[in-house]
Amino acid sequence: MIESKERRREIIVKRVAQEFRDGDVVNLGIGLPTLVANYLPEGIDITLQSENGFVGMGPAPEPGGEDPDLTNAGAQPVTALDGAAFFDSCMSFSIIRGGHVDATVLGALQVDKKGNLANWMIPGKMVPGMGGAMDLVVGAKKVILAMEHTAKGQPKILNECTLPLTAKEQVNLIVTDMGVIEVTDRGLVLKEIAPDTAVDEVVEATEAPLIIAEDLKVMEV
Amino acid sequence: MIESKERRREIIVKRVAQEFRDGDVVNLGIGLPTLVANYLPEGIDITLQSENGFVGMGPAPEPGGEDPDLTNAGAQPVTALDGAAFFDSCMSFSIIRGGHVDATVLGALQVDKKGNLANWMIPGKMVPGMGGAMDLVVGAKKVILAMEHTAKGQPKILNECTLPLTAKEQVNLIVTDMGVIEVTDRGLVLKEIAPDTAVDEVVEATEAPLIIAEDLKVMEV
Amino acid sequence: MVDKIKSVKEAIDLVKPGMSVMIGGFLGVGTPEKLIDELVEKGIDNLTIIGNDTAFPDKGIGKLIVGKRAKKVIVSHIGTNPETGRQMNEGELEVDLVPQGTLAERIRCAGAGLGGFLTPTGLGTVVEQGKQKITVDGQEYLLELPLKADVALIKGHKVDRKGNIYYRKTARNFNPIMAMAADTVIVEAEEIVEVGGIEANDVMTPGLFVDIIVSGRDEK
Amino acid sequence: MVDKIKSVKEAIDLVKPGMSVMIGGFLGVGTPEKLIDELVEKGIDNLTIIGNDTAFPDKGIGKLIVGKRAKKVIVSHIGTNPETGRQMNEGELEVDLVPQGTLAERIRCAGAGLGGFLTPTGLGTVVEQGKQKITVDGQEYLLELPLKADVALIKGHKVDRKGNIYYRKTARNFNPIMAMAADTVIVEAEEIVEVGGIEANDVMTPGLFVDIIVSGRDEK
Repeated sequence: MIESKERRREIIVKRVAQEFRDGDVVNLGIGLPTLVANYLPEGIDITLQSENGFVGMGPAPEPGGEDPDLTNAGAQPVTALDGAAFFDSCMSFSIIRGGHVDATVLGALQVDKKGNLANWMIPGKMVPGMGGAMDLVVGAKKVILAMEHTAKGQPKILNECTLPLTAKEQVNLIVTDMGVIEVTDRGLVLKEIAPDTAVDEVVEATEAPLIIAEDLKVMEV
Repeated sequence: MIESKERRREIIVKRVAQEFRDGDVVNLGIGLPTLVANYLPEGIDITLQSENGFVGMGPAPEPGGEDPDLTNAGAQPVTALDGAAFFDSCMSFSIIRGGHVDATVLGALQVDKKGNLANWMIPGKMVPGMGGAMDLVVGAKKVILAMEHTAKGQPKILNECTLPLTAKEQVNLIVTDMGVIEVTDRGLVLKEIAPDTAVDEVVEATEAPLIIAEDLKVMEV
Repeated sequence: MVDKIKSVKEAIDLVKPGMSVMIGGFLGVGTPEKLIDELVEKGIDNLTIIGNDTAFPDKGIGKLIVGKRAKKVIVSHIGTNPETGRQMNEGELEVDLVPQGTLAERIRCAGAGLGGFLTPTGLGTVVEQGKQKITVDGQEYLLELPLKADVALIKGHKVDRKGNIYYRKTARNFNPIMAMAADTVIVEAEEIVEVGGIEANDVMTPGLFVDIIVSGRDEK
Repeated sequence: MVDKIKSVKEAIDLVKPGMSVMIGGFLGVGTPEKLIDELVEKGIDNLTIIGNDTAFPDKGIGKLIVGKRAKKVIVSHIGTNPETGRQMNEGELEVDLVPQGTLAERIRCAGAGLGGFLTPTGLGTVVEQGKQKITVDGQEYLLELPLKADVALIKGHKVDRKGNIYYRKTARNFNPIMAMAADTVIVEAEEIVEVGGIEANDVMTPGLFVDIIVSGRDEK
């Protein structure tokens, strides 16, 4: 288990960034997933889709260069790269729901052994709405969760989600600060483990049963 | 009954042209309906929708001014007026099917007392396909038939269509060289009669029963 | 040619208490602020508001929430406006949360004259409550229904006098589909241009959808 | 950056006998003629062709019909090409006639990841044969299903190296929706431009849909 919160977050985003192939169209959720774009391996060029209506999203503009008509899905000013394309919300979600997004990276409140995901509400406490998350998780070819392994010491990878679901059986890969877990028909498979982390620690921090891959690797982060 | 075929056709298109209000969006079928645009009353400006993908269709270009990328739905060169807008086939039929076309004018092989229309095929003889006709007849706010009253002396306004239908109970108005017939819940109502034509002649040339309007007028053509 | 240009006041006179109103924008980007300000000021209430979100308390649809003009909102997200959550929890406001893609598609569906569509989004979640499930080729779908409104308030970058609209960057979002799905469509134009001022090939919303054009400029 | 530009021959090498192929165009307007010529010449047959119509014997999809490359066509209209009718009557060609709006919507439906949609078009006609009817709020509809293809052959006016497409006038028609609905999308460009050669705001088909770009110019 890695102590530094900063390093734990870095492990997650660095590892997620290794999942893409050159040319992939990727939608990154607000927060931790957004940082993935900063850690792409050499030679890997991905196109970022932003569900408010464009592909080819670039970084935040220089101060003073903000355009009120050009924001990301969190209403923060961004830029558009050469070759970008703007469109309306219906086309945006045709892209998402039609399977034209290669991967989406999101956070999670809970995920379970079947790949069920809960990340949009806590009844009685927080009901922000699902926004585009339900569409993204169902529509993207690959659903990658970028999340800390536990919350306040409690497991987030459960036998069965207790919070209202975002989508049923759609998660493909869970990348945490402790390892990389693939959702398979057999259950959750621990494929990689974080540096300086023991398998027992991961199993302990996970409520769902973990199948340990025979060729378990150490995350290259 | 008017003898001259030319005059009969003129009566039809002149009368149809009186059906529009200023600003109407209208789709005119290929053939006789196309001519309606030449007879619009003073002060009535309509916008022509062409189902291959634009509104604001203008007349044929001067010889030599043809643009291969600018045709009507019959692949004939046309022009685009100021304020025209081009779009794809899906938007074109969203306009048609979404009720955004005020009126469509089409020809008919047969129409019956319920407003059923047959105009797209004769089994074993002619199967061109329905093109956009089924969508237009269901989607347009008002469906106007522009047709000669009979074909080779045989009635085309029937008790019940015998040819495969284009659409069920969608026709609103039938304009012929003998009169103007409205399709109502009570049946077909002869509202206007062509000049120099007797009511008996119209009834004779019509298989479906006709209700003669109490205030029957002579067509102003 | 029919004159579609009116003042903001004349346009908002068409909105009556209790109506359903679609409002373009995404977290306030691409929202017709002048039309909203007039709605708030005039005190038209009991509205059902359809939009992507309730923006922020001082921006876009958020101002209508803070001004208590809505009895119900149909949106995908309310997290950026704490007042929406408060009114919901107090029972003052009905909130119908719809997945963003389904929301966009339902609006288009109404505009395109369809009776509904099948989507896997929402299967196995609370979204499926009360909805018909239809199986095609062994795959289950939710039947989602069209969503229309009495009035749509949208924002365009350039609008010509026929109502042809050109949007700019991410301010486009829900505006083009809302233009198709309401009985009365009012567009607030950043710039009103003469007919021909937008290339026919570049028109994003054909003017036939638009009933009223108002200027979004300060000098009225 | 992935290089999407190939020769016409390399592109058509991806089309195999028996495949389903969508082809853009409306009576030949906006159809990629070079790609079609190569298909005819190479002798790829047993194709299922999806398009608006079968154009004319010497133009667009018509050339594939005359060249006997199709075992089936899914179109809205065959009246302008007598050879299509002849092959149909002789039992050489299967013809599936679909209302034009339904055809367009079915293609979009596949591209947008929907499982189907409800339409009143075709009710009470032969079009309803074999289809599920669904009643919503007392109104009956036909359930129409998505239509996709192995390959789409489309035509663009300007295409940049990322595959972003700009169409021109009525040559747009079915091209943008077909770009969304096939496993492999090949665009024939009247002009290939550098990235940035089409304004991001004016892109009509985002490049993410496009796999291969070929030049439609004579100098290859």
